[in-house]
Amino acid sequence: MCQKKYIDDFTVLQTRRVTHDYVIIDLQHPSQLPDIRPGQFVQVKVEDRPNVFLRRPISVHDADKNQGILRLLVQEVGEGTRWMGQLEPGQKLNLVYPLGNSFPMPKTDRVLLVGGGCGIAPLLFLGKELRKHGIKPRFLMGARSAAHLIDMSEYRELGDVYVTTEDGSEGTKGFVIHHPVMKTDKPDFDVIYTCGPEPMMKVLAKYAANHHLDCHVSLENSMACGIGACLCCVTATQQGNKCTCIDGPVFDSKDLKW
Amino acid sequence: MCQKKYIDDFTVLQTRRVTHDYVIIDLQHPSQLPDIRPGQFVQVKVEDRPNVFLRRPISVHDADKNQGILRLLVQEVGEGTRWMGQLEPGQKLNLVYPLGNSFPMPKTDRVLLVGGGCGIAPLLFLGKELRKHGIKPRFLMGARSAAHLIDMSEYRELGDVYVTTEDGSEGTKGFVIHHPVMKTDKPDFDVIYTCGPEPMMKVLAKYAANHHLDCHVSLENSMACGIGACLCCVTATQQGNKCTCIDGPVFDSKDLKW
Amino acid sequence: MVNLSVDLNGLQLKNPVMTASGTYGYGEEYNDFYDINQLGGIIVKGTTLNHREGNAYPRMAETPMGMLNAVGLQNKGVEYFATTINPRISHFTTNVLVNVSGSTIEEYVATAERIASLPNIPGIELNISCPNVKEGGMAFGTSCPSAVAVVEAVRQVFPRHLMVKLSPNVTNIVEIAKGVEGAGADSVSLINTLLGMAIDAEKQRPMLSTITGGLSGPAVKPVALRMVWQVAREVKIPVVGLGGISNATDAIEFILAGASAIQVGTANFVDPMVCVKIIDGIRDYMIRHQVNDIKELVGALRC
Amino acid sequence: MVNLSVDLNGLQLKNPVMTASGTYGYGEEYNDFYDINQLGGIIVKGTTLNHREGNAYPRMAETPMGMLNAVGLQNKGVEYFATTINPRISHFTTNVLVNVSGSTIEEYVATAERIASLPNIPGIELNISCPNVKEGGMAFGTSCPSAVAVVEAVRQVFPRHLMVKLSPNVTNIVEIAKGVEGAGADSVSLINTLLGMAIDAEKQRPMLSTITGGLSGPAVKPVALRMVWQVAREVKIPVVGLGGISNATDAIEFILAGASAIQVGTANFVDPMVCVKIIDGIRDYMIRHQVNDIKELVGALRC
Ligand SMILES: Cc1cc2nc3c(=O)[nH]c(=O)nc-3n(C[C@H](O)[C@H](O)[C@H](O)COP(=O)(O)OP(=O)(O)OC[C@H]3O[C@@H](n4cnc5c(N)ncnc54)[C@H](O)[C@@H]3O)c2cc1C
Ligand SMILES: Cc1cc2nc3c(=O)[nH]c(=O)nc-3n(C[C@H](O)[C@H](O)[C@H](O)COP(=O)(O)OP(=O)(O)OC[C@H]3O[C@@H](n4cnc5c(N)ncnc54)[C@H](O)[C@@H]3O)c2cc1C
Ligand SMILES: Cc1cc2nc3c(=O)[nH]c(=O)nc-3n(C[C@H](O)[C@H](O)[C@H](O)COP(=O)(O)O)c2cc1C
Ligand SMILES: Cc1cc2nc3c(=O)[nH]c(=O)nc-3n(C[C@H](O)[C@H](O)[C@H](O)COP(=O)(O)O)c2cc1C
Ligand code: FES
Ligand code: FES
Repeated sequence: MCQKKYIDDFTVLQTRRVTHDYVIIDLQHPSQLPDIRPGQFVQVKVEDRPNVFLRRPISVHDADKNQGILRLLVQEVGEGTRWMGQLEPGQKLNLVYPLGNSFPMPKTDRVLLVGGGCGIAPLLFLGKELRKHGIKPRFLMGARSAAHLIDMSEYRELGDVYVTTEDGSEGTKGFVIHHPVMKTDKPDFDVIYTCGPEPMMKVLAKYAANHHLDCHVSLENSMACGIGACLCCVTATQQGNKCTCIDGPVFDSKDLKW
Repeated sequence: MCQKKYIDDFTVLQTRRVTHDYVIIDLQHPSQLPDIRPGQFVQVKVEDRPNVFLRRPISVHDADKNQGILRLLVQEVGEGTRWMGQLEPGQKLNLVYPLGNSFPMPKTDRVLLVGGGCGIAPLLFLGKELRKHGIKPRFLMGARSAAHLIDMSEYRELGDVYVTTEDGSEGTKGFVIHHPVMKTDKPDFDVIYTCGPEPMMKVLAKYAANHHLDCHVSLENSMACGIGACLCCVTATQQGNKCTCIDGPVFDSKDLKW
Repeated sequence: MVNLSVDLNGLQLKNPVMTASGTYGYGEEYNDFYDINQLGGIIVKGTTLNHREGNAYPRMAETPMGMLNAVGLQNKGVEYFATTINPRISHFTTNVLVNVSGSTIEEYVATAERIASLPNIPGIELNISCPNVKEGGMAFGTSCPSAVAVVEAVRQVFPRHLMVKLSPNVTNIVEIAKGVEGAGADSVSLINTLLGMAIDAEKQRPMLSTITGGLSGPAVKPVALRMVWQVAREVKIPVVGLGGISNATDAIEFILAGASAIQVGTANFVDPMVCVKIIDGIRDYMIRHQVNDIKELVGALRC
Repeated sequence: MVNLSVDLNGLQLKNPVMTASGTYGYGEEYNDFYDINQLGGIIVKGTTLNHREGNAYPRMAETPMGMLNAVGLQNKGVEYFATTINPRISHFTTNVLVNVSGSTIEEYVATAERIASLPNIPGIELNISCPNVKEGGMAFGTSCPSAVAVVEAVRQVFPRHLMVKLSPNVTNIVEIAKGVEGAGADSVSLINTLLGMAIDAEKQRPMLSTITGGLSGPAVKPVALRMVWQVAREVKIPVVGLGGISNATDAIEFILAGASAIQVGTANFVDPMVCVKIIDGIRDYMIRHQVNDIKELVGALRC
């Protein structure tokens, strides 16, 4: 509630299909963006889809404050996200933003960013921010198969990228937890930042607990308002139910009742 | 119920804007059309408009059975018709058709076709059919102003066209009933065919009764199913409630409880 | 091959998909689009003892993802049905149930008795829940004693399948379902329409001649699903679920909630082919989920 | 200049647009988007005597043109409201009403009493209609004697505006409205959510942790409008209408049906600016229809 929220029509600059079900959408703000931090999200108004009534929360994939450019990485899973995937240059997209807390900056420079599915979206923006703080992030990306993996070159510019695929078609075969970087007694990182499917994040939270690491997880609870007004998006924490949309989406895994 | 009904996806050939709020939509059937008669209508499925739940009934403006072409004249009055006005070539339009009865052929060749608003839609097709029966129709068209009047050349090819506008910007000033052709003691026509706003048709029905003429009115009652299944579209007749969608839309004005 | 057939307390359906009364005419209206004998059954228009003109136009209003109707049971009376309409539709091999309505118990009984004399009609759906008639109708369905009374009386004269259609416009639908079960109903169907209203703000007038009318369509689905779930847990007779079903997923939801069969109403207006698509979609779902018999899905919701 | 102000039985609103409890937080959440003092009033979250954690996640499901919620009155209790939240929002110049809930009459009374001690709060909305709590809540609102009992008890301790929020999940809402009027309510607001349910057919599980939840949004508008119309004709105290209002036309419809003021709930989630647009739209409508005072529109439906 400390950061001012806005509601604005953005203009679609381009929609690029990066895999069969992932698109990257570049959006232009009418003027300049306010401060936006990695881990924050926007609430997208989906137009003219009879079965999409509420807004859809989507993470900020990248943002250029001065240029007023916001980038979203969207996985098409249902009617709302499929509609986003078909946006054309010049179309308007109404957003409520910026929402939620953000990934805290680490006190160490040994960080691992673990993404699964569309959970990789906020990690690019986080990686860039870490670099600004002089930290070279490493990425561990999990996907079903090579075909489900987006181009990693932007991530590679920021730091090393490790990949696991369930079918072994790229990188290590298995889930992220099966990657060699995770399979040492003494991990060479102190903090995990993760966003992705809940089972994956739970495994990482447990891993972090076992190895006494910090672990920041970004939840994707379903939301109605996105601004703390409805209390629909709660997650159970040691301090009771907290709203994913304003107290999160990023939580210290130790605080969650996982 | 004697005529078989179909449900098919038509392809939009073109959508031509003919006034600020009228469009003509040309539709291509995948193969050949069944018999369609003047006065019949189609039920249009409007896609992706959250506030348009039911189909929209639209008269057949013209049909070419062998070419498989169907033409609609649509006035944009709400969300559904505005959506139709924006259809682009190649888009699919799902229709249930052909629906309703039709204008009966006259036993005389002295006929007047009176249209108001989008009620002029079925009169072009009717005029062509009359010509096939060797009858030269005359048209009396009422509109708010010249700007609300579509191009009459197609009608003029079939017979004389008289025009009234409420503001006198074209033709006779006033409503259709004020046109000289109506203002004689002995009208030089024996049958009126009319479609348009109910007040206009009621005036014509009364005129017909006074002058002992036949008068066939085409009603635009709101409809749900369009096929006689729901009984939502009834009009009160001397024989009780009748469905506008299957017993109509064309009624002998004497039968209506007007 | 998956088994879609349903034994509805003695009434055999080849699949769980039926059509809802008042939305499917007498079946003939849809037979142009597909062979309606593919359906589990059809429930024809609300039928009363005597001819009824129904309400004045306008009888319909569109609402967000739904519609209001105020048809008011327009029909030519049971005698006309028996002598004129029934011979016309008796060649249908699917189950044709007649939806029976009335203003007094005597009317219900006389109507049901006349239908009992038609051997091709395997059952009736007793409509104690129509919101669109002044007397009787919904009133029977909104109080437990009167619902029980009308069902008991009809049960005396109607030996075949007696389905009772419940009103959602009540505080406690379970109580009424149990009441009619005790009174001898073979199954219950729910929901009838929710009482609603629409206004034309520009004209400052109600959209319906009757001011209020019955709400149907996808908008009511969550309420219908809840009531089916509540009732199915409390009665032993089969439950037939309806209210907003527009596709196979909706149908599966009702079945998981406890419905042994379902009805499709308003969705027929939007897509006349919808029932066929629902049957196909249920079959696909069963294959995908490796369910051999539809019975396995009834009430299979994991709570 | 048209006059939008409303005298709600003593409670002065600068316009008829309020926000619905549970959908607008404590107002602060929306103050970023516009100055919320433009509103006729806001009704803050459901408040109970003691801290409540509410129900488990998931608490929300999207439905056709609506949503289900099962928040279950999560709040930190009235004492926390009085000492921590209220000071933070007491600078609002619009009317801030507190929505009061409880499981027992004693709880309702104690909560209302505590609010009575806060001079900046001009009234409470007594929530006898929450479908998302096991005990109390909706139960009070679905039986006339219990509704009357809780209103009478609260009336004893709460001297300012007492608005009572009615449940739509009843056979006869007019009876209950009259009951609470007799028990001393200053106004009634309706409707709270309709009890509904949603199922994930693929997972074969309910979408909500509580299985059933409260339906809101445009889908329920026809039912809400009908109930407002029924109640407004039968009670003398003002009626506050809500349920699915998403634009100025919807708001006008409720006012024509008899609502003196309206509340906007779920629509705030879809468009955080919606309340401002509704106020502007009502003004435009009045100018277009040459209505000088909003009072002229209340119940002005021509039937
Ligand atoms: C804070 C936050 C940030 C997010 N960031 C991104 C992002 O950057 N890119 C991206 O592609 N997606 C992101 N998501 C997820 C995205 O919001 C959902 O995929 C989207 O709402 C689905 O909408 P839909 O209409 O396409 O699918 P629907 O038709 O609503 O649903 C399709 C299927 O997805 C499931 N589903 C929908 N939403 C969720 C959910 N939140 N959790 C689990 N299952 C769900 C449904 O159960 C259903 O099976 C984020 C979610 C949150 C809460
Ligand atoms: C048999 C028949 C044939 C028709 N033929 C044509 C045609 O050829 N061309 C054409 O443009 N239109 C025709 N119409 C009218 C057309 O169906 C309506 O204009 C259309 O349904 C409006 O849909 P909408 O979504 O655009 O407007 P909505 O948003 O549904 O309504 C917009 C406004 O129009 C009013 N309205 C809508 N439908 C009707 C109606 N049936 N009667 C009176 N007022 C109404 C509404 O009350 C509202 O004020 C015909 C109607 C019928 C019954
Ligand atoms: C136009 C119309 C007419 C109806 N007539 C009847 C009727 O005669 N008898 C009856 O029991 N139900 C009647 N109903 C209610 C439906 O059978 C069904 O219960 C309701 O519409 C909910 O299902 P749906 O949402 O699938 O339409 C009617 C519904 C509509 C829309
Ligand atoms: C997420 C959510 C939480 C709600 N919480 C409350 C509440 O605490 N107290 C209450 O009286 N009503 C509550 N309601 C009901 C609303 O105030 C309102 O009565 C209902 O949503 C219908 O209005 P709408 O369709 O405009 O949302 C809640 C509704 C929603 C959607
Ligand atoms: S989504 Fe409404 S409080 Fe989080
Ligand atoms: S529109 Fe359904 S019977 Fe005419």
